Amino acid sequence: MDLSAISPTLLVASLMVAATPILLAALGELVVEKSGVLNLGVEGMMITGAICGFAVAVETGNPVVGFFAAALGGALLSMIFGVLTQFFLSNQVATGLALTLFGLGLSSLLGQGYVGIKPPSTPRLDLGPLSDLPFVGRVVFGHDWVVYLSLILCVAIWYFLRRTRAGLKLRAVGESHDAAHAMGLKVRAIRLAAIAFGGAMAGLGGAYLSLVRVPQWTEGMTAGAGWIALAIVVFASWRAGRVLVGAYLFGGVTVLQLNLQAAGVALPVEYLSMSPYLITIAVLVVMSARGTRRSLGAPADLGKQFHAVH
Amino acid sequence: MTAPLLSIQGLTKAYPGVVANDDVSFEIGKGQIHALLGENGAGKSTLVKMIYGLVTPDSGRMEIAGQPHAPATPLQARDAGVAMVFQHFSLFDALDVAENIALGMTDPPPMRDLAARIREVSDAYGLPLDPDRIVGDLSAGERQRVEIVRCLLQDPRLLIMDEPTSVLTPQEVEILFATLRKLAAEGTAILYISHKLEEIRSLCDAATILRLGKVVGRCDPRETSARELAEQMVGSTLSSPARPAHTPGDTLLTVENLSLPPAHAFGTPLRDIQITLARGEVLGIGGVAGNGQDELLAALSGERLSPRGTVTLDGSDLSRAGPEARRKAGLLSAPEERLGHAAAPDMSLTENALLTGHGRKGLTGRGFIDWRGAAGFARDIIAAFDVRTPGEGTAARALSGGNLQKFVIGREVLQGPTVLVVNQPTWGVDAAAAAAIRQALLDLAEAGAGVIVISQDLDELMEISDRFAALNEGRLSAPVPAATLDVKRIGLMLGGAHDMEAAE
Amino acid sequence: QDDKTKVGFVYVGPVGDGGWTYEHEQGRLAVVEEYGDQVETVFQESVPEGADAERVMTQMALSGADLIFTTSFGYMDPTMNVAEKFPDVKFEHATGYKTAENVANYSARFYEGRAVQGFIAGNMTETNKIGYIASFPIPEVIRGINAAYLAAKKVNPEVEFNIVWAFTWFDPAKEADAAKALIEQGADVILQHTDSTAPQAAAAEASTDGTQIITFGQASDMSEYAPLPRVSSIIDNWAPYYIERVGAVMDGTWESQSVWHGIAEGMVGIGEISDAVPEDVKAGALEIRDAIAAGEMHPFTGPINRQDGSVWLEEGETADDGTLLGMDFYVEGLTGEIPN
Amino acid sequence: MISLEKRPTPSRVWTYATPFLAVALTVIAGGLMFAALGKDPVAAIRTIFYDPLFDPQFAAYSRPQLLVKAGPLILIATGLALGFRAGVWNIGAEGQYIIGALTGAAVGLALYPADTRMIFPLMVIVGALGGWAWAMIPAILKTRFNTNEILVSLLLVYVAENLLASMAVGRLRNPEGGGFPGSRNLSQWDSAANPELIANTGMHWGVVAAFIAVIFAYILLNRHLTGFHIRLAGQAPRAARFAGVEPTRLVVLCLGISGALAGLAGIFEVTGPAGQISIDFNVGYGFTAIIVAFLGRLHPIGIALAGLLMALTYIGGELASFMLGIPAAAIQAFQGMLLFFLLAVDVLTNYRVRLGRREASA
Ligand SMILES: Nc1ncnc2c1ncn2[C@@H]1O[C@H](COP(=O)(O)OP(=O)(O)OP(=O)(O)O)[C@@H](O)[C@H]1O
Ligand SMILES: Nc1ncnc2c1ncn2[C@@H]1O[C@H](COP(=O)(O)OP(=O)(O)OP(=O)(O)O)[C@@H](O)[C@H]1O
Ligand SMILES: [Mg+2]
Ligand SMILES: [Mg+2]
Repeated sequence: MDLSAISPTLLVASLMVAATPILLAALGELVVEKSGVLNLGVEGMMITGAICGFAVAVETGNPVVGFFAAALGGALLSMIFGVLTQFFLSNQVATGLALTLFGLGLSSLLGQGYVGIKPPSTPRLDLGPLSDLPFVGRVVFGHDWVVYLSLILCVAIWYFLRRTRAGLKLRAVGESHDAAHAMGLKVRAIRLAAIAFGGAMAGLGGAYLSLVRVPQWTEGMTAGAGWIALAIVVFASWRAGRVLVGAYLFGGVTVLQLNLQAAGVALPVEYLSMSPYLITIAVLVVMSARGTRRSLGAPADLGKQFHAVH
Repeated sequence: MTAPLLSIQGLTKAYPGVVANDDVSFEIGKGQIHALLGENGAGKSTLVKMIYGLVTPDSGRMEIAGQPHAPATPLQARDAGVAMVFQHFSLFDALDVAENIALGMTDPPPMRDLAARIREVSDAYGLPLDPDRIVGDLSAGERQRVEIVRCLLQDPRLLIMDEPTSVLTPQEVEILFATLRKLAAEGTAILYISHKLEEIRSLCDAATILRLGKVVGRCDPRETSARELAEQMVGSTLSSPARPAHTPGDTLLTVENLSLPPAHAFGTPLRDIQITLARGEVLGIGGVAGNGQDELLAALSGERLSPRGTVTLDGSDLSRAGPEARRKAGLLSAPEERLGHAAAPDMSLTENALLTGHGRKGLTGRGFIDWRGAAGFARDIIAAFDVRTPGEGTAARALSGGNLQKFVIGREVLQGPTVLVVNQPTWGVDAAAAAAIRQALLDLAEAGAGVIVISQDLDELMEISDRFAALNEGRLSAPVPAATLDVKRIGLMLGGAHDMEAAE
Repeated sequence: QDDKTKVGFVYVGPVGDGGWTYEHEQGRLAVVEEYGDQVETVFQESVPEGADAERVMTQMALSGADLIFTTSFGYMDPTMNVAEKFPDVKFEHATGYKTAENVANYSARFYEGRAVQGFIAGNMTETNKIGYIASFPIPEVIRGINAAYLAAKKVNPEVEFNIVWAFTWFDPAKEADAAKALIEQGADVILQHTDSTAPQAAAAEASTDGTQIITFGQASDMSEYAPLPRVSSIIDNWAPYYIERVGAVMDGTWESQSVWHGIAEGMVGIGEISDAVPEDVKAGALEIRDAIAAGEMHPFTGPINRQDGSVWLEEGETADDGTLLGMDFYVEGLTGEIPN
Repeated sequence: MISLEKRPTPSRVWTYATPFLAVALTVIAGGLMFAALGKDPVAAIRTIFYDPLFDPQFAAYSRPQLLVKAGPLILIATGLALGFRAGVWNIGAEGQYIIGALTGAAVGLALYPADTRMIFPLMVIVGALGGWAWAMIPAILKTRFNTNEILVSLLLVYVAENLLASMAVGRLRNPEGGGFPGSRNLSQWDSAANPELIANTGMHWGVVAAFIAVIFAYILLNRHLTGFHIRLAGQAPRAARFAGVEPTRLVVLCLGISGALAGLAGIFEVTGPAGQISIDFNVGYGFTAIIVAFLGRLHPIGIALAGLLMALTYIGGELASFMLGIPAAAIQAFQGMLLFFLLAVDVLTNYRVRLGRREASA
């Protein structure tokens, strides 16, 4: 066992990378849920984003275009969910699950020509001397642009929800769609927009997996990341800042357990691999034990169907 | 009357099975306070929703100050100078006052300016509000203020109020009326909907009466008696409930030192409640919404348990017994919220009859349900309480509010309770149905049961109670004989001055 | 129906997994190529082990298959069950140990390739730390670790293995994380016994001018990462075997057997050793490969002790297949414990 | 402009007609997809929906297999539906299924090679208890700490999968299996086997249990006060509390029943069709069952039919896959479409579609 072999700098740097896909997807889902919609199809949208981003990046040779396509792909897929739940008033839980099933199938169909290909690389941003600073250099200035984008989006979403009128409308719709409707807000349009945004973010998260974190395309490569993103939204009590904490915590535990193994720490491996889930449950319990619904922040109309009765 | 501000001609709106508004025409002048009257389902809300752009008329036309008015959305209506305080759903509990107000404005100023404006306008009209408070934490009166201030901030030409006073104390009503009169004096037209006819008589300059979607009369409410108004609404003559004199019997229910913490973040605690209820007695409990009515009902119905020895029926301690056990013992109740609390909206009347009736009516054997028996019980209720519905298989949500309320009260009354506790038995119910419900409660007391009526309708309480007590912030005043009360005194009691009064 | 020979393949993963199933699919394509119109092949991908596998095999047999390859260890009992019901259909089960009149089994001696990898790894590591991403603690994987370690240790006594058990065959993100964790802790060679190319990519990413990380392809060649970080690979090459066995069915000479083929028979291929490997090391590696192929060398030749220091193989003794097949211990020098 | 209008009561006709409409729509959309992939759409649809049932070559075998495949789906979905009706969201049935199989198998294997009739029933009981206990974790966390049961039950699936992997290569590994992962084959050990009860029918104890569960759930929901309370709690939670239903008891009851049924499905599967504990012996029944529950509209009879339909698409999909060379992914997407259409057309049951006059607020 050699714990000194674990470098905190590198650990933090790699947990940021490990957490970015779930951070992106969870931020998207946060916005969706804030609008009162529960979309359990994150996994399906992520994997669709993963293949769309991958394929387009390979075809164009440009990862930026790839990320764009991933967002578009995720958003388009999410519109199936949007139309079904908002216009056909289908059950959100079931529709979300079906979306995951469909997304997994669709992505492997789309991805048939892309197995074993190396995507164009998404380099770390070269921030000159800043990147050479000890610790901060690697942790703060040593990443690719998507990591920064995810952090900027986190702040932007916080700002949007808390400080802008559009964000206020979105929260209002999630809080009480009947009241929002009576105020003249377009409940469906707002929810559809939120769902599309959530799809785009999940798509970005998926593309980060296939273009940066792994990077390659393989069927089923999201391997449950979408579900973790969902858990993190609750974990975060529907707050953007805490989504960041949750995603980094989960990424951290995942990376740490592998580092502990690599360092030869004599802990039973199978229990180590359960640890991210067990720790997430433990934190969920602590958070919910403390709060009433209100301090938990769950939107009051989360998952409810809206049908204007006027 | 000056030139009409709003004029409506031949407005018609049909829903499947009902014509909610049938060729409705009337006018409101600048600065006029105009009442819209009608029994439940007469089409009042539908009419004002059309003015506010929430519902599009099938035919007919509207004009505001001579300009055609055909709003497709509330936004357009607001731009035309229309503001509205809703009967239901229009506040967001988890948002703060300023956010709630901003949501109802077309083009709100930045939040900081808005907060200042809220303070300014609310103080100017004597309706002080703190813009930073979370709406869910406000009392009913304060919530009402939020809605009104939201309208006032837009300098409306026409202000619509759909049943605004049901949740206010008489003093708060006075303040509201003063505000409305001031607005009217400044030239704002006000369209006012209420079932409280005395209020309308003291406030409004003109009234339009709807029945089954049609205009059936116009009058000056200041010159028409409440009884005449009601009879125009219903289309027949009304009889007041009979209340024969009686002497109270032995004590049935005692509540001693009942204190409970609030059940949820927006709840009210109960503080040291004392009640004794005698056989044959109707105890009226008044109070403004949000002062512990729901909590008191929950503590009596068994939805919330209380410390041992606090709730006793006929000598047996029920404090730790759940709703079913209390029913078995004879303590029955009917909560305020009809849909979703007293009844399950998507279930049939048969199922809703079973909901509370299965024990006392013997509708189950070893847990297995006797559906035939349940349907029979439902039919009995429908017949005895004149519930208008196609049959016992109809879903509860398909019933109109008044009919469902009759069903809910009937369901409890027909189980022959020892003590019945009802909350807001006639809330939002039209005059005829309300009279029937009150009569049923009086008959029950006459037959020897004890009845507790929790209500915000003081006229109702004065009419049917033997003794009256007031709830304020979870405290219950000592009961006083109803006969000795007048509105001023009740107002003071509701405002929390009952301690002072006791000293008087 | 017609007189075409119908051959079925049951795959555990999608043909697009780029690893295990992908290589079996290449074997099937080779059969088609070889026999053209004389054969008809069918396959079913992503078949879970257990009841679903049994049903897929049965349906294939019902559809008239003459020979069915079942390409995952977990198909063993289902294969035996179905074979019993269809005595006229031949079955070939990969990596198992049961046989019957109409069931053969076949497996590859990947550990031979591991020895070649170990040799290159031991020579090339500068930090003397070699990272190993293992999937599940089963004999196949443990054997590979031991073979690679012994070969590396022989040429570099200082060498140390850091093993991470991923508890998955296939989770690219996790494999990438494992590779990164190992590299961050100083490993400059990554060996993997999981199927995705994620570790290759992670290694490419982590390599800088100062430190070059090297890796080896697993299951398939992964040549898209050559010449660096991938310097060589172990390739599962099922084509020769599949062609041979289909031929045997066609000419009626098929018999049940149990084979464990290695480099010699071509079932285990050593992917091109890239120019990033110094000439002498490359030559040495090829020498080992050829010696193993010729039967002159066995990767497990004594003296070898078990991890606890007890003697496993005496000087000059080579391991018997029985022990190798059930290997559940580390050899001396490896640190850490095998889970369970 | 199209608008929807809530029906006073759900339409009887549409309740029965919508599944057919959905299948018809799926056939069209799926056919287009298959055609786009260059496959014969008619043959593909025929192979998926018709061949497993009526093709002379396959039907005799495939038809009983429908029961084998549908059995665990129906068993789990029936339990889940009770919870969903009550508003208790157990989406971790997959974990309870795994734990049921693990605990049941562990008890059996501990007694190996004893030869007594009692072993199988004992394993079944312990399997049900195992699933129940695993479901009690979210139940207790929910009732004690108000922790969201959706997430806890879901996260526990991953924990269960890790446990399964470690058991399959560790404690439960077959000592005579040459070190290979996986337990002894339980279906080949008479005392523990869950055999086909009537030859060539696919009927095994798990299928029997599924049908008993369906009948039990039907009676519970339609005839028993507890079932009434379950429905009540889901539709109107406050009314349920007013009626005297204890939410805590209901959460424990519903999670318990669904966990126990999932555990049962697990132990029946591992002693029968699957035969042994292996690293990933679970094939997602727990998740698919959620969809089955909704497709069956949370009604026991509906669930039985939905389970069979789902099984048909699996079995027919396999046939289509290897007979026609359609990628497994296309079959998965096809199933997804079927679900979407089934969910979408359900709106006709509860709403009337009105064409024409525009309403301000659609
Ligand atoms: N969205 C709708 N769909 C169908 N029918 C409706 C709808 N809205 C209202 N109605 C019907 O139209 C009629 C008028 O309803 P409205 O709400 O206008 O009555 P109201 O006069 O406001 O009654 P209340 O005094 O109870 O508030 C009623 O019969 C009601 O059932
Ligand atoms: N909600 C109910 N109200 C009245 N009777 C009922 C109810 N539910 C069931 N019953 C009675 O129980 C018997 C069996 O019910 P039924 O078979 O109609 O239920 P179901 O099959 O669940 O209905 P559905 O097919 O609509 O879901 C019927 O004779 C009916 O009278
Ligand atoms: Mg109304
Ligand atoms: Mg109204």
